[in-house]
Amino acid sequence: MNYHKFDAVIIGAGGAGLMAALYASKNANVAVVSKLYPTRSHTGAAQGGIGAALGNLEEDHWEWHAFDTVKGGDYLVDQDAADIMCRDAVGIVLELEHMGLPFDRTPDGKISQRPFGGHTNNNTKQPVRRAAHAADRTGHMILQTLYQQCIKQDVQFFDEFQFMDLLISEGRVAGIVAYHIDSGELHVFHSKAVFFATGGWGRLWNITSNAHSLTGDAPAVLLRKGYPLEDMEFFQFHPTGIYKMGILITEGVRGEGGVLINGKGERFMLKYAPTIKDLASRDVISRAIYLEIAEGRGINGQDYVYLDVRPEVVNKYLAEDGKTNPDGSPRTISAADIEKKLPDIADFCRTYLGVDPITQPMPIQPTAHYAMGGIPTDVDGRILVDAANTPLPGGFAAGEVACVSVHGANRLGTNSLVDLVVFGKRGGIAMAEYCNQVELPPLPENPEAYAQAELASLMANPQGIPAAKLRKAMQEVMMMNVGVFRTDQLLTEALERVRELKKQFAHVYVSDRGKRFNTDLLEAWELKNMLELAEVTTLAALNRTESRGGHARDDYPQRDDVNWLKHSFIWQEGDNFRFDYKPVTIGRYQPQARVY
Amino acid sequence: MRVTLRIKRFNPERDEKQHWEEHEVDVEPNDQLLDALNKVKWYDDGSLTYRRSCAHGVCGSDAMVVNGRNRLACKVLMKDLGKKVTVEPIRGLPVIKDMVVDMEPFFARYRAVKPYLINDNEPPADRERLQSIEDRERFDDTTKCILCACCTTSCPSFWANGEYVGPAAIVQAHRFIFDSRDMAVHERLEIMNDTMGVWRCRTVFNCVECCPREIDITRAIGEVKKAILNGGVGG
Amino acid sequence: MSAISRLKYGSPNRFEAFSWYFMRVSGAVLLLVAVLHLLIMHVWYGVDAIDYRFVVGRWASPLVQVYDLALLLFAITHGVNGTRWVIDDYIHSRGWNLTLKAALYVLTVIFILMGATVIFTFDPDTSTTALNTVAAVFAR
Amino acid sequence: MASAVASIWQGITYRGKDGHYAWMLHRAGGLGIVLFLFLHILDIFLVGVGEEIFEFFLFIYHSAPAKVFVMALLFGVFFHAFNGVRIILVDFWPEKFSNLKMQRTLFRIVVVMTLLFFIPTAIITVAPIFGVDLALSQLVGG
Ligand SMILES: Cc1cc2nc3c(=O)[nH]c(=O)nc-3n(C[C@H](O)[C@H](O)[C@H](O)COP(=O)(O)OP(=O)(O)OC[C@H]3O[C@@H](n4cnc5c(N)ncnc54)[C@H](O)[C@@H]3O)c2cc1C
Ligand code: HEM
Ligand code: SF4
Ligand code: F3S
Ligand code: FES
Repeated sequence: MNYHKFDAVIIGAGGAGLMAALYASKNANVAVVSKLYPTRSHTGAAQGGIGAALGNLEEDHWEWHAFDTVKGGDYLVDQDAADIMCRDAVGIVLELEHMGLPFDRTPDGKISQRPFGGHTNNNTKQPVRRAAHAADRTGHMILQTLYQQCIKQDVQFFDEFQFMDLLISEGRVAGIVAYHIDSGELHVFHSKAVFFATGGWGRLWNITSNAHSLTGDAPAVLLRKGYPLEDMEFFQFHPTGIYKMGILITEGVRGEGGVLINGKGERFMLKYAPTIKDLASRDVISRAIYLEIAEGRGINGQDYVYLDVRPEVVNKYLAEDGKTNPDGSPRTISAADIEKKLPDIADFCRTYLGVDPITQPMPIQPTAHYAMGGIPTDVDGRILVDAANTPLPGGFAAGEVACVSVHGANRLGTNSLVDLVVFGKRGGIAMAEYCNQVELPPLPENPEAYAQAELASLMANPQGIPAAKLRKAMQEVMMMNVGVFRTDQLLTEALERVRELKKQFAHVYVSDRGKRFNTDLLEAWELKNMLELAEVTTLAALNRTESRGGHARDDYPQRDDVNWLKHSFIWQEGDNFRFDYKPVTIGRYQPQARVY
Repeated sequence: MRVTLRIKRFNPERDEKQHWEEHEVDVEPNDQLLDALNKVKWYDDGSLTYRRSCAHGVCGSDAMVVNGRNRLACKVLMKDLGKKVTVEPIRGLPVIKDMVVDMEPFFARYRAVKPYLINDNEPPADRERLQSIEDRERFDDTTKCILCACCTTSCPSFWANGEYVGPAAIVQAHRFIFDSRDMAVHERLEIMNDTMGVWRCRTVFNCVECCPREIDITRAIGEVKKAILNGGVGG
Repeated sequence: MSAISRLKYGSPNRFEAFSWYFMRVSGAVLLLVAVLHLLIMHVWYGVDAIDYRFVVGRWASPLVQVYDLALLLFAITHGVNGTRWVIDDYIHSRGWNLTLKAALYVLTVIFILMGATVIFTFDPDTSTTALNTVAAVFAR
Repeated sequence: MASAVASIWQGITYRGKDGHYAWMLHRAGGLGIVLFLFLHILDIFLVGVGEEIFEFFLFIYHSAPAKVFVMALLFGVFFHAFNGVRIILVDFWPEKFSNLKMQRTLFRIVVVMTLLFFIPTAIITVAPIFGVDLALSQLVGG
């Protein structure tokens, strides 16, 4: 048996995992296990910015940020958590700067900020410059900076090790089993605590901004082992993905003045969000795009619209809206500004679309983007095993995989990066504290047995269906039926289909029979996880008979605070599923109708 | 459109040596090479192995030699590659399986240049360290690096002598040397001044030609050389 | 894999920087000296005009002597340092690497001496150099 | 040694662009010149030994097959010299010359300059084989 002993193991080396590692390793002996090299985590794809009420360019307050977060989340946000996040955000963004993060600067040398969807001046309701940014590669810089700091602190990494099983003994966490991709061997990590930071599972859908590696392994394993997931029906579709490819075009484009245009050349967001228009929150815009397309106003009647950032167009609308710079002069944008502030976006468009955003509008469509739900945790990253807030001793989680819940029914742009660093840090600190209080639990007997069985069952079929076929079928049905708009009928259909695919999965055949770097095998295992999550996502969506944030039911178009102002927990029990509910923590902000 | 992928295969459990194998696939002109490889892997031969993650050129997983030149498979479109496409692992690092190479020597070089901000002064309590727009601009280019290893593994100097620290590591060093907040310039220049440091760069420009982030690597290396000769970055 | 196992950089060694710099400076000098030499020999006189008399006659002028010495020194130091780089690039076995470089340096010294001896001690009247005068003495 | 051969092979099969080929030529040229330089010192040294042996060397040099090598050498020297200037520019003024656009321009200039110097020199060098003497001193003086 390949055996390692640590105080704690962190799974995932994205923003959340690395932040946790930095803090936990100060007081405990920590290993970071990641299926990718850390710098390849999808945090590096985040573009637009990290929200914090620094007020570097105009008046701002963390309370405003908290309010925007709560409103953006359609009041499903736990307000105590939102307060913590928005308050801590300010200090943490400064801390990131101190670590060396190369933020863009204002003329007086401070961190530069830009407007972002749903972030407002609470008095005027106008967009506020809150997203601290490093060009359009803020996530890349966060990931790099945190990894750099981990190297400085000599954090121990196990790169290209895939988490496969959580070990429990005496009712507490006792470590994990991970698959070493290179050798094909299982490794047992014996530890007092485990921290999940494995990111999202956007690969459930056909059109997605998410990486191939985002397959929800950890939540699926937890689900199989009898732990609940929270608010799984809430998955965000980002309005501006590159047509057919799903590659994200950051909201920062609209922050810089870009506008959405339909097939008739209209700036249609005027209709749907008269006050903040193209910077309304994501669910609102994604639905608006779908409605435009449904009503035949896609470009040339097809299923996409334009995102237009051509200087002449932007300047026309900026003038129309009377936008000004901090010094009062009218705000304008030039081709050079676009190259400077959105270099990667310009590059994506040119590479993948052959479209130059400076002279042509970009064809876009909503793309599966972000999991609001996930592993339930409290504000210190402790995993909760039921709706009564009972923690799992030694279990921690943060980042996209976790549900604190600060994003409620719809996450605001820039808030994920905040979530990663704030709760990654809090979780890391809490975990180190926990490790110093408890003894190492004994290893369960045959710790590798479960993972071994999983692998063996995948290798059992000498022939059969390639995993890719099933995966494609799943992604398509999830896109069509469990996407931006949902109905009872669509969801029921989807559920049937997913269950059928799950059955067929028994016949999946791994054609690479080797041990070393068998990514064929891993892809099959990942599909198993995705099917699991597809099923609970669909079930949870069927279950919630209202429309709220990212969950829009055509057959229940209204938000229903009387029955549904609550988080849903879902358990898998054999072939059945069980729901339970947890009230939303309301603080200063009472639920109101959400208009932008 | 139907294309032939000519792929250099190696399976450590079966093969003694690398060998070529051909696969035909149907692709859209706008498909990425990564899509084409996926088609082979998913529907034809599951043992075809390569790394990938983000699928849009930001994670740096899928560097390979495509038609003789280093590229990211996800950042090159089939229509630009012709009817017959050759795919090989990047050069100068030990091959593990098919396109997968041992990245450890590469990351070891990265770690060797102390890729983190060094500034022992207490930062201001509740605000950022100030930096002018110009000072920030000074090192902007080299912050873009995604550590894909395209550059280092296209560099003849690195092929010739694997001890060379390589362009990627110099890019990382540059990012800190020219950051006005960093206090370890001299220590960093000392590292770069090694026999196997910047002086091994022969201004071949292969690195620049293939950097998917379009970093002016040779320029960055040149600036580091100059800083060493001038004994610092001032002026 | 041994060739790429080195993980530490930054042992103080100023020589590499110097040699790099020197290659550029000497290159610039050679651009004038060596190219001019070529042009004079190949374009102005034409190589076929060169014979014993011609070569011997040139060294009558001290200017030519200095010129040729500069050419000799710069070309050989520049060229040898370049060759050292190439050896360091391709020959990784420590033993071979050092052996080859040692041989290179020995050759360098010998050839500089050979060149300098001819240029400065050649006596057109007796067609002897210091060296074969000495040799003659020994032969006796 | 095996690795040396491998890396040279990699160099040849990699589809680099101008900089890559410039480097190969520069290196090959440099080494070629070094070899010739040693030879040249040797033959000049033999001047001191005696006329006959030196003339023997010249006889070889002036023979037709040797001219092929001399031509290659001439090309090598001119390319190495002008490319050396490009390298110096790129290295000493990175902010001006170390970008792809400049690199291409400089490379083209190097090629043009090399040919500009090489072609006339080559013609003058081979001419004697055909019994013509084009050396400038002859033309001017004659
Ligand atoms: C294109 C794009 C743009 C975005 N832009 C923004 C933005 O501007 N602002 C913002 O706030 N948010 C943005 N987001 C959202 C945000 O980037 C992500 O939600 C966030 O980065 C997730 O971070 P994480 O640390 O939770 O996980 P990730 O960064 O996804 O990392 C997951 C880690 O887990 C590891 N892992 C996964 N499964 C396993 C396993 N089974 N075993 C071992 N390791 C495993 C992976 O290797 C990886 O290291 C964007 C997202 C995308 C896709
Ligand atoms: C005529 C003018 C010359 C110029 C401008 C010149 C310039 C240069 C420069 C700048 C370099 C460094 C290359 C690098 O770092 O990549 C170099 C390398 C070299 N030079 Fe020259 N040089 C000239 C003549 C010569 C001569 C006469 C010789 C031989 C005696 C020579 C032999 C070499 C060798 C062997 C190298 C090493 C090649 C390598 O590392 O790839 N050069 N030259
Ligand atoms: S410098 Fe460019 S090519 Fe080199 S590792 Fe970084 S991104 Fe890749
Ligand atoms: S290819 Fe290599 S030699 Fe220098 S310019 Fe790039 S590092
Ligand atoms: S898959 Fe991320 S760079 Fe290609």
